[in-house]
Amino acid sequence: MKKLINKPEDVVKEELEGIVLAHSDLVKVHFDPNFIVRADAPIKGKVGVISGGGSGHEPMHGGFVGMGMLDAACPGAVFTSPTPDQMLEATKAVDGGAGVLHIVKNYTGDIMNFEMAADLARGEGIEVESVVIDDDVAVKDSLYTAGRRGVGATVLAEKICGAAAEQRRSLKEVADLCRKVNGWGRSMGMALTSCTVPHVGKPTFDLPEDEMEIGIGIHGEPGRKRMKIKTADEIVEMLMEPIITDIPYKAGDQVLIFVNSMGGTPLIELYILYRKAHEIATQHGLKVVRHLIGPYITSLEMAGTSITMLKMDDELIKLWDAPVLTPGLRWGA
Amino acid sequence: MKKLINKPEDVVKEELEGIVLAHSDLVKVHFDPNFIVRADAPIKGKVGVISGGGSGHEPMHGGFVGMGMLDAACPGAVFTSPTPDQMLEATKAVDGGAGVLHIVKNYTGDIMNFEMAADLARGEGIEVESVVIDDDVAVKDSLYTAGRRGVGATVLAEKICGAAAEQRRSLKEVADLCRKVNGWGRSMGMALTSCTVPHVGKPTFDLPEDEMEIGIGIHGEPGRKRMKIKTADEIVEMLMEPIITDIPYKAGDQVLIFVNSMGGTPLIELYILYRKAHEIATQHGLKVVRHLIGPYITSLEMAGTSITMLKMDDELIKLWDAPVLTPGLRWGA
Amino acid sequence: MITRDKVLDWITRYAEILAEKRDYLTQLDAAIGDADHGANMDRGFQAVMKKMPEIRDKDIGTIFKTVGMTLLSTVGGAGGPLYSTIFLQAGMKTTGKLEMTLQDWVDAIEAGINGVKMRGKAELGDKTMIDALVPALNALKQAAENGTSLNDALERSARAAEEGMLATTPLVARKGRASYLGERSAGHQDPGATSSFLLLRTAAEQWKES
Amino acid sequence: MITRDKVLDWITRYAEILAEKRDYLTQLDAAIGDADHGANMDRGFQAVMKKMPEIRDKDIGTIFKTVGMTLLSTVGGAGGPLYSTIFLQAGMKTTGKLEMTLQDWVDAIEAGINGVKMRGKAELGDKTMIDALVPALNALKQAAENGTSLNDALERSARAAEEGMLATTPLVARKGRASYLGERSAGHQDPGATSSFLLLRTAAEQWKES
Ligand SMILES: Nc1ncnc2c1ncn2[C@@H]1O[C@H](COP(=O)(O)OP(=O)(O)O)[C@@H](O)[C@H]1O
Ligand SMILES: Nc1ncnc2c1ncn2[C@@H]1O[C@H](COP(=O)(O)OP(=O)(O)O)[C@@H](O)[C@H]1O
Ligand SMILES: [Mg+2]
Ligand SMILES: [Mg+2]
Ligand SMILES: [Mg+2]
Ligand SMILES: [Mg+2]
Repeated sequence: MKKLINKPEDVVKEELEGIVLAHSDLVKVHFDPNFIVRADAPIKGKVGVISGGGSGHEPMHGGFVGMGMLDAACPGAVFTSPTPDQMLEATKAVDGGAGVLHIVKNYTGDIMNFEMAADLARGEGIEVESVVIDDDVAVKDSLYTAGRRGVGATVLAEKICGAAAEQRRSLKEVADLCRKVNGWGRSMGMALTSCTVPHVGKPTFDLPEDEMEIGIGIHGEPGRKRMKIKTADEIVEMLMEPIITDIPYKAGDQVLIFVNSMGGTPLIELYILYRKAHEIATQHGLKVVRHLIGPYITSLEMAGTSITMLKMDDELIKLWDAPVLTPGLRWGA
Repeated sequence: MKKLINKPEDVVKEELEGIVLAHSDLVKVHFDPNFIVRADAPIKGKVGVISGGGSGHEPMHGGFVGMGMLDAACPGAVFTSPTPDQMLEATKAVDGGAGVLHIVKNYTGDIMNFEMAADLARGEGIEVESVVIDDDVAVKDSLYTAGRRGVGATVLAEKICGAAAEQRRSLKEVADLCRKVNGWGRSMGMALTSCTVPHVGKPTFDLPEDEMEIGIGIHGEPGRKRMKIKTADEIVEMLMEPIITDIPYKAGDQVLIFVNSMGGTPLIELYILYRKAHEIATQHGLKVVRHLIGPYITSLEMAGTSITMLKMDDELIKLWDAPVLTPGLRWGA
Repeated sequence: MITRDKVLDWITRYAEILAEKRDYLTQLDAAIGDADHGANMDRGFQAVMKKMPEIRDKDIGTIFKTVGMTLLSTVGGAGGPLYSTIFLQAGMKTTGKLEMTLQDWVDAIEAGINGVKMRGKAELGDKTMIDALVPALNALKQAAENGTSLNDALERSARAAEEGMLATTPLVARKGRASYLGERSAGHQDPGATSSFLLLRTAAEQWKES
Repeated sequence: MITRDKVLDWITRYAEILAEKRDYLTQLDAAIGDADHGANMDRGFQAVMKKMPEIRDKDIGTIFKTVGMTLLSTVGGAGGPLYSTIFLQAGMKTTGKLEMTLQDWVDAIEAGINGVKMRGKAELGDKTMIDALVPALNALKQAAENGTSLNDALERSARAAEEGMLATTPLVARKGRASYLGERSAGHQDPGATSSFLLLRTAAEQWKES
């Protein structure tokens, strides 16, 4: 296993120690239960926006804690959703009296752990709303399955809801906004290589030199299908087509395009992908009004990409442009 | 070769097309000769700060073009320094009458091409100063060799000189500042994997699963020595020791620590490295006043890291904190 | 009779087995999940072992509830809340008890399994731990009704759990992470069903009366 | 006599050879450099070939200068300015000429090699193209003084370049990217010396008089 780590079991702890040393101006880190919280939390009268999930997706979620985005984030073990006590403590730490929004990615483990945390928090008299993100069109949505995964739209929802909370909107308004983003956002991802979970020590799956996985999630799970590697343009077409036709987005719609690196794919390739994604969106009559390009929701060192498209209206554009000051996302401040 | 690209020979062109579509609010891209220039260039009375080098190091340099950093950047072919005509045209495009600073990384090719460009620009009546960055302590500095390579300190010099130019400092002042940063900055890097140059199609060197290269540059060259992989803490010690003892930095010095990903190493590992680098610096009595953590000067998809330390004084801190608004580095705006 | 000490032995032995089978369970999860089930369960039961000193002399209900709370705050993922639920619910049914009859155990584990059904909403055949737990429970109840011996009843439930576990292999997952693979999930044994089988197999071994 | 057409043939043939040897040169550069020398030289001479129509009927000086300017704006790296210098300097010496005597060629290539020395400041033995070029030049001058035939002189210079190229293998690089490897650069043939040898070998073949 080729990683710059010490003991696999210390990866998350030592990462958090690094975050403390780097970002104490922005965040505080609480250890067991582990959570990262805004240095100035709780903020009286402001809705607290928190999220969490397994580690290995950095900068999501911990890197998005700060002014204009998350009030707290709970990192679980690598690819393992955090436990209810983490979410409960984080919820208490950010409650400024206006209630707390839990942004939950749609995974059985996350759902169950966050549900329990929400129940416990309500038990302690904190108003909690939970919104589940499930934007991954690679997975069929159905009552009889775990449903679609929550992927790239989570990052966009955290930015937009965080901005709304800064405006002192009510818990209900911020939660409705989160549902709106989830309803208007769609994603799909692919992998050129697997990733190696530190405590496992070898790749989760083997991928021959000339093959790729289409429709992967963010936990190194194999995707929907495996096929021979195609060109960047062909791959972007394979990702964009199911996204555009899912909602569907209509000619004239304004959209944000988010081209994400799974961790090991460098920026030079992301621009090549964005170029094609922008071209396809434009051919469909969509107006690309905003973009996000980089490694924001990763799967350890996996080489690959995911594309997320979010339909935008003036409200979302304003909230997207609002100042944000976090270790992982920053502008206007 | 596992890359999200189309034809290898189109990589740089298509990357630039992606940059046009993503960042036309910040930069303009000129094709053959290729260069990226601030949308508002030339700025009357402001020193133009430009740099360039082979592609494959993204976001450096093109991602650093914008307010508070570079006025223009010239991307060569992957790992190949740009040609004099690119630098000449970029120099003309940014000259606002106050002269132009060329920030040159110390590689034979870069030196020769930039020298020719500077001569040509002077021939056209533009005042040009060139400052060579050579901060890589992995390479011995000597009159009889090509000397030390220019690596991580280049990013810091571009930020700091860009801020100084925004303050309308003179060409001489900005150039002196660049020399000061080069004199106070030292770096060293290592690789866990090689990288694959697109037109070559296979890794530049083969590295067994249990070995690493210490003292690499940013062009996929093999390093000074090869050895068995060590823990993150041991590796940081191996990089920090030669850095700290080179200048040497003295107890009480204020420093900026820059932990860089070579492209394939994810953020979670960088924080583990930063944690140890910060600890070592502190043990030496150094005061870590600023940091930069992320993939800023990369070597395609190479897994590995480089650590750069820059001695800071109040002037450098002020210039570091000054607003910057580029695709790759942004704060205060 | 299943004494408190036998319950403690069972939990201790299961923790040992999870440590041994950690990589095996993780590999099963790597094939159709995210390669953490073994590590998660092992981490959780190592934490449980640390709690042992303080629960040694407590009643079975308290022991089960402590195990449940510990798993809840250390395992995470889907496995955490589900295994936690089994022990918390079983704990409710065994409050104050210092030993369990076969019927007590049937009632306890039934409550636990119903808790898993409610939390996870998985049906038999969804390729989850339910596929091991439900058949095991049915076998156990059958045996209890027929008045078969404790040893025999536990052995049958372990066998039923094993069959249920093996039967998950051809299934296409409809719940949990494996469901994302669709057809590709077929041909792999479910990790959670495997850890559940091991739990019941260990009970049969540890609680055998000679 | 080396006619203009022979000069054009030489450049054309060298472009073909670079296309053939592209990967070979790149592999040499991968071992001690950054794996781009083959691609750089090939890109440059493909660009030169595009210029051919407009220089066909020009004098040798103009041809050389056009080649030099084209290489300067298309090759990049260390190789670009250096090969560009060879042709630009040679062009100065051959302005207006429609054919070259052996002595003309000696003067032209000597100017070019001096240009490389000035730009790159490399000495013989630094493991660079200089190690192929300088011996070749000396052989050429020798031959010219001794009044040996053109064929013979060109053959000797190509041989000397080949020996110089092979002699770079054991050397520790002191200039260029390879110098960063220190001792590790020994045991590999220098890519630039190799492309320089090919340049002179091609001249010997193309300019042979029957
Ligand atoms: N809805 C569910 N109901 C019952 N069991 C489930 C459900 N979802 C998943 N499981 C069980 O959990 C196991 C995976 O556990 P684990 O790997 O620890 O969690 P995660 O899938 O979050 O990584 C699966 O093998 C399956 O047996
Ligand atoms: N200072 C120098 N003087 C002469 N030749 C040099 C010098 N530095 C490098 N070279 C030659 O250039 C060759 C490398 O060219 P190339 O790979 O195109 O450039 P780069 O090293 O910039 O990638 C080396 O093999 C060497 O022969
Ligand atoms: Mg998991
Ligand atoms: Mg090069
Ligand atoms: Mg799992
Ligand atoms: Mg080279």
